[in-house]
Amino acid sequence: MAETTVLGLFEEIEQAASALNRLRGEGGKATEDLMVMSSVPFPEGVLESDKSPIRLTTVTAVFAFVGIAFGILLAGGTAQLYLIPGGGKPISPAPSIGIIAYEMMMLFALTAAFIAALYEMRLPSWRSKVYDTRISEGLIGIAAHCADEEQAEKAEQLCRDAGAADVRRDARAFE
Amino acid sequence: MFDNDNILTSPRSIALSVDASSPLQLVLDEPQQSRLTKLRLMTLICVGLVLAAGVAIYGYAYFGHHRNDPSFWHISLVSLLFWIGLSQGMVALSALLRITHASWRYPLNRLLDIGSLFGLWGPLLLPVLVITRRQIYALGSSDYRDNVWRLSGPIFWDALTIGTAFLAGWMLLYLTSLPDFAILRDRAGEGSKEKKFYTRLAWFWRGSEHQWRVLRRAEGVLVVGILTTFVGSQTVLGWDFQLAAARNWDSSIFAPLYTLSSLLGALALAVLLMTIANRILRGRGFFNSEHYNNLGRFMVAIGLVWFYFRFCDYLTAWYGHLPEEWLIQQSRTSTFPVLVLLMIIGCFGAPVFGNMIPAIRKQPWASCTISLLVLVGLAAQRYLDTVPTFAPRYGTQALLPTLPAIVVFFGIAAMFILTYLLAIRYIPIISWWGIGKSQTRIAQRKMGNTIVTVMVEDPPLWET
Amino acid sequence: MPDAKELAAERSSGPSGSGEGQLERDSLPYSKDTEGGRPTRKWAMTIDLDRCTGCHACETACAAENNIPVVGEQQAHQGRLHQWIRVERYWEGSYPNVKARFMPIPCQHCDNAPCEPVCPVYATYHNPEGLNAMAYNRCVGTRYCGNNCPYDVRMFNWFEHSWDEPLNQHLNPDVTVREKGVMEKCTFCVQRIRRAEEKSDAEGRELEPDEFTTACAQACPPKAITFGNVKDDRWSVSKLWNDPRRFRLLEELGTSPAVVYLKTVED
Amino acid sequence: MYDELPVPLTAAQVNTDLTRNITQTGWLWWAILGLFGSVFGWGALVFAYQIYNGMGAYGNNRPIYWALPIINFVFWAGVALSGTMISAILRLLHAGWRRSLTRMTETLTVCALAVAGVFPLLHIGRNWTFFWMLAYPNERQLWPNYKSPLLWDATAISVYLTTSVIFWYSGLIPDFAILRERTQGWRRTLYTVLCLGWRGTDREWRRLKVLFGILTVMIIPVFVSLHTIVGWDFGMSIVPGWHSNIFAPYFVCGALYSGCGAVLIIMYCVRRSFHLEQYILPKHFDNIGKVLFSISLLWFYFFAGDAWSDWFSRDPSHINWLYFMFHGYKWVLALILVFGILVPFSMLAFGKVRRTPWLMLLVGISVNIAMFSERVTVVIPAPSRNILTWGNYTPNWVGISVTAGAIGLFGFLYTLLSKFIPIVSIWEFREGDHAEGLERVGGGEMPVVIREEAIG
Repeated sequence: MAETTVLGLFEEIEQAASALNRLRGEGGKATEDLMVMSSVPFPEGVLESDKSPIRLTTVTAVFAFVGIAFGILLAGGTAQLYLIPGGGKPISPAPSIGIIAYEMMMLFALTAAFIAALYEMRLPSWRSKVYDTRISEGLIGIAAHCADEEQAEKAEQLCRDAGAADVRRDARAFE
Repeated sequence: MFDNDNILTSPRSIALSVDASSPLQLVLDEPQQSRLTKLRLMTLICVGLVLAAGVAIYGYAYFGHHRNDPSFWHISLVSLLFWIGLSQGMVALSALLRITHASWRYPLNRLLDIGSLFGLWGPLLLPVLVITRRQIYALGSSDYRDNVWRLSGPIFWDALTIGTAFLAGWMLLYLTSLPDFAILRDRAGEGSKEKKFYTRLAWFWRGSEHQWRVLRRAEGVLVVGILTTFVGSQTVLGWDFQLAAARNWDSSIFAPLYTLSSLLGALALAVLLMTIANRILRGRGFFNSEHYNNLGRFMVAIGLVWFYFRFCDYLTAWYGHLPEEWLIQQSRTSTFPVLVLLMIIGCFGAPVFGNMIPAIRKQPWASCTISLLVLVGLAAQRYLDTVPTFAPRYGTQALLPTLPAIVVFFGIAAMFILTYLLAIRYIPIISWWGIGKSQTRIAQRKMGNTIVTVMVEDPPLWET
Repeated sequence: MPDAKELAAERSSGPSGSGEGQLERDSLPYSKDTEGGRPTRKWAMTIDLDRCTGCHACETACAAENNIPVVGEQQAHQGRLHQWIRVERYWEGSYPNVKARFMPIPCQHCDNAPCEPVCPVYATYHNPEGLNAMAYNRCVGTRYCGNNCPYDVRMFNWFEHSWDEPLNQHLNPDVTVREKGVMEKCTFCVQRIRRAEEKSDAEGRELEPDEFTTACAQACPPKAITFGNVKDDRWSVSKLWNDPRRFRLLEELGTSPAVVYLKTVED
Repeated sequence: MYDELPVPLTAAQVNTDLTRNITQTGWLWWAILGLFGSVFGWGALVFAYQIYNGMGAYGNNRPIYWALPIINFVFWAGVALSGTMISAILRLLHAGWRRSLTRMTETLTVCALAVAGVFPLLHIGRNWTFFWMLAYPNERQLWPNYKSPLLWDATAISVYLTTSVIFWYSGLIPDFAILRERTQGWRRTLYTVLCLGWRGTDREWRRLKVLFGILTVMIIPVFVSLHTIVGWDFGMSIVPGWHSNIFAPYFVCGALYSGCGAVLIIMYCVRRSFHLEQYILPKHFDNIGKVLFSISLLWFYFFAGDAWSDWFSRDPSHINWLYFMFHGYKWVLALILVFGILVPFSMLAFGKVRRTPWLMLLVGISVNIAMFSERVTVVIPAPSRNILTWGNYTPNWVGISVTAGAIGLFGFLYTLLSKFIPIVSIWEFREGDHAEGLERVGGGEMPVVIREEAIG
């Protein structure tokens, strides 16, 4: 029996939450085998199965420092490569280095945050995966990754019990 | 979508939580003689300091031989302006929290509003410090002596705008205290002095719908008025400098910078007051980490803008390199390097980088340390913006504060503390009705797998 | 009680403030032509206003020497006149006791030139000999330097210029003809400086005092303009440089110009 | 007193309504695109004429080196500022009503910034050498001069453009996923690629929220720095009237002011053209009106403070330009006072006016007329009365054409983009839908909202 995914579609938040809890409890599903899909975000903790750590803030902070270093090299360092005096000002004056370092800090930090977020979301990924177009129309999807037929049937049953509008199987990649 | 149980908490449950019959009783909810003694001792010390400052001003300088000692007069003016700025900033901060509907503002408002009472000292002090000394306003040029009372001079605008700002603050303090005075009135024993006193203060406040509506409308008007007069008075304080003939004070950024600095100081004071209030009102939990968190974040923002204004000031002088501008920047850093460092750490480093980390800004003691640094930084800024201009004329030695000047400095600080100590005897330091109001507006609801906080959306203050 | 102006003056001349001695950048770095780390040359100019008659010969000589385009009446009226040196005329007093005052203004070759740091591409910079140099090829035409020059001596090539026959045959081959869209200004006749240097190098000797001069100085009938190396005491410019009548234009801006004016002596 | 809540809409209805601008194209859209396109085309032709002839085509002269292109640059950079401000600051303040406005204002930023970015290239004398200002060494190993405020400016614009596109695109990903399901043919392919395979898993949403937290907090200093540096372009010079340390915050305020005005215009136009009356409510106009009102006060504070300080000091070298502005530019000044102060103050003070969209459109236009005039008075009078040389500048047909071309380019870009993106953020709107509700309290129903988690 091939691996399959049971996808329960719910209309109400509370139904989805109960299905999620049941799959976790009675279904004995591990966190990484469950997935909530929705077209809108919910307040933190309302419907969550993902527990993986988010390191975006760290990445942003690290790249902010990289940006500062880059800015200092760009504004101060390049001027030292070819010394051209002007206006009675130092070759690499601190205020202008500061300004460029600030801009570069922002550029690096924000770009890094964006790229790191995509990386952590595992996007872009254009492979066909478990999904249902009705999710984008407002249904909440609870996907349970099942190793065998027995598990799948149990998961289907749990979803139906929780009040799913529809339950179906999806053989496409889970993650 | 939400559960149907009512969001409204009954006012009775709030009334029950207020178990004291006088503001001081609320402060000392357990009958502890030692704390009462401590408070009295503090009051005495403050009174002593204020008196010493008065003696210093009159004895040492006014009737003594130091009428022309710049170091003495500058420090007193600097410290007076510092506290005026802070006390107005506190009221403005309170108004700002009201106008933005900050849901956590309620316990804080009264603490901040009381700050405006400091303005009562103004009429006593300002004439002594300003008018008797031609040098003070003249800033070294006696030609300005006659300008003091000219209607078109900044010093007159000072009196006008600072006065108005304080007046607005007092009105807000009194009006928003009315419902609390009424509670005190009703709780005081029949025929007692308190009964009489609070009957006078609270008039016929009954909490009728009409009265509440009028109060709310008045609050709205006053809040807008306070913000306007606050900006106005701080701007005029900045103009005192920027419009002076001394070219190196001709910095158009002083007005917004002073406005902002006052707000920064008010935030620092709010943190300190909150911590003290929390210690006194043990176990009541009026102030929690959310307050520290929010004030800290606010401080980060204001600290950044402070740096922004300062940097603009510096950068324009540095890039343009016009001697008369650049020299003042240089003389600041070369004559008072320690003060410059204190200013930058206090107004920028500590509030921004300290408060940027949530774990630090949520810690009361860390937050208080930062706030103290902020106050030191602001005092350094006042000194740096006022005094180095004299450096070429008087030399550094003449500008270093003397002992009586330091007494005056602490005397004026003691005035501020004394204002508070006296005020909390008669005014509830936490707005009871405010707390009640906040409790009727926020509720917890279950949603999915978590509990969310639900709030009633307030209509804007001016639309009631 | 001194007023603000006096205070500023007092401060800038006081020992504590960074007065003239400090603002003037005596020790310019990165010079190839140095002696013990100090440049041996600083090109400077003195203009004796007492001698200036306002004849505009300097303008004409400059235009001929430096291939300065003639823009025509229409353009000149619109403020696009090209003059690397201009003779400003000021009227003093009222009729009938009117006095005309003339002041030739070339580029002041400031040591703290406000035009230099603002150029995003280093098209204008300070050379070790104290010249405020302009690299036409590098100029992209942001015109920031023109804005920031308090003396308004920077000319922008608003249009492509042409020289009618036979004037195109009269162009100075030593001087670049500037394209439209670049900034230009007085160079202290850098081509003459270089030619003199090459000549002296070829003959294996030092530059002689007053060996050459700029076109404007050469053309000035009353010899109001003196040009030369102010680092060498033998040049006439060095003798005039510290004349008691000296002042510099817009001195309060702290630009430290290399052009010194000598005041008119009143009767 | 409370705003009437909109009738709850179903998710499908919201999806249909908010993708209609993409799925249905009428002749009017083509007409508007053509109109803006031809105006832009004319501007582009005039630009070609300018390249051929030289910068003198604008009628600049010696003391007035900068004119209409720089005025336009400052103006459009200002318009670009508020778009992100509305969505970032309102997000930071947890203002629930932002949800309908974020997308259209972010798009406004992206388009206006693109227009602003064109002008420095257009303004330089040798346009074809613009790349010399980029950060790379030339064949002689010479890098650009980072001491120049113009290069700070170039850096700030590129940083702001990059980050605001990131900000805009991050919000678009979930909406592209919805569009992927709702479109056919080449559009489906396009959106499939653009949505990067978004499925809306909680892993993705959690990251997106954190990402938005970071972007929101950090993009505010970026946009402040942009206009600060635009202000420094002037403030760093020693031209009397420009050399002012208040220019940076003053320019930021001015930019927010004109930008909020532009937001009003965009709100009205989008609402009318895409029939979004259910999504952009009078409440939104009301709130933006209040924001505009407070910014107008702030702007007036800086505007007056700047001139005031120069005027009071009576320093002769500092005041010639001011006299010139009060005399030669009195009509421009009058435009500022009437359209920038009188009209907005008198109209925005009334709740009824703030709730009437077409009146708010007028306010938006009025503010932008005033702010354009304000940029004129900033850029022109000061150098016209420089210390030694005085001059005058009169705009000619080239400058006016290019100014019109800028409006054309902006309109063209915005019209074009509005055909490819949901102009109201679908997911944000629907998120707001389930964060609001009514509760019975005593005798009335009160709107309540879920408090958002703090950002940062």
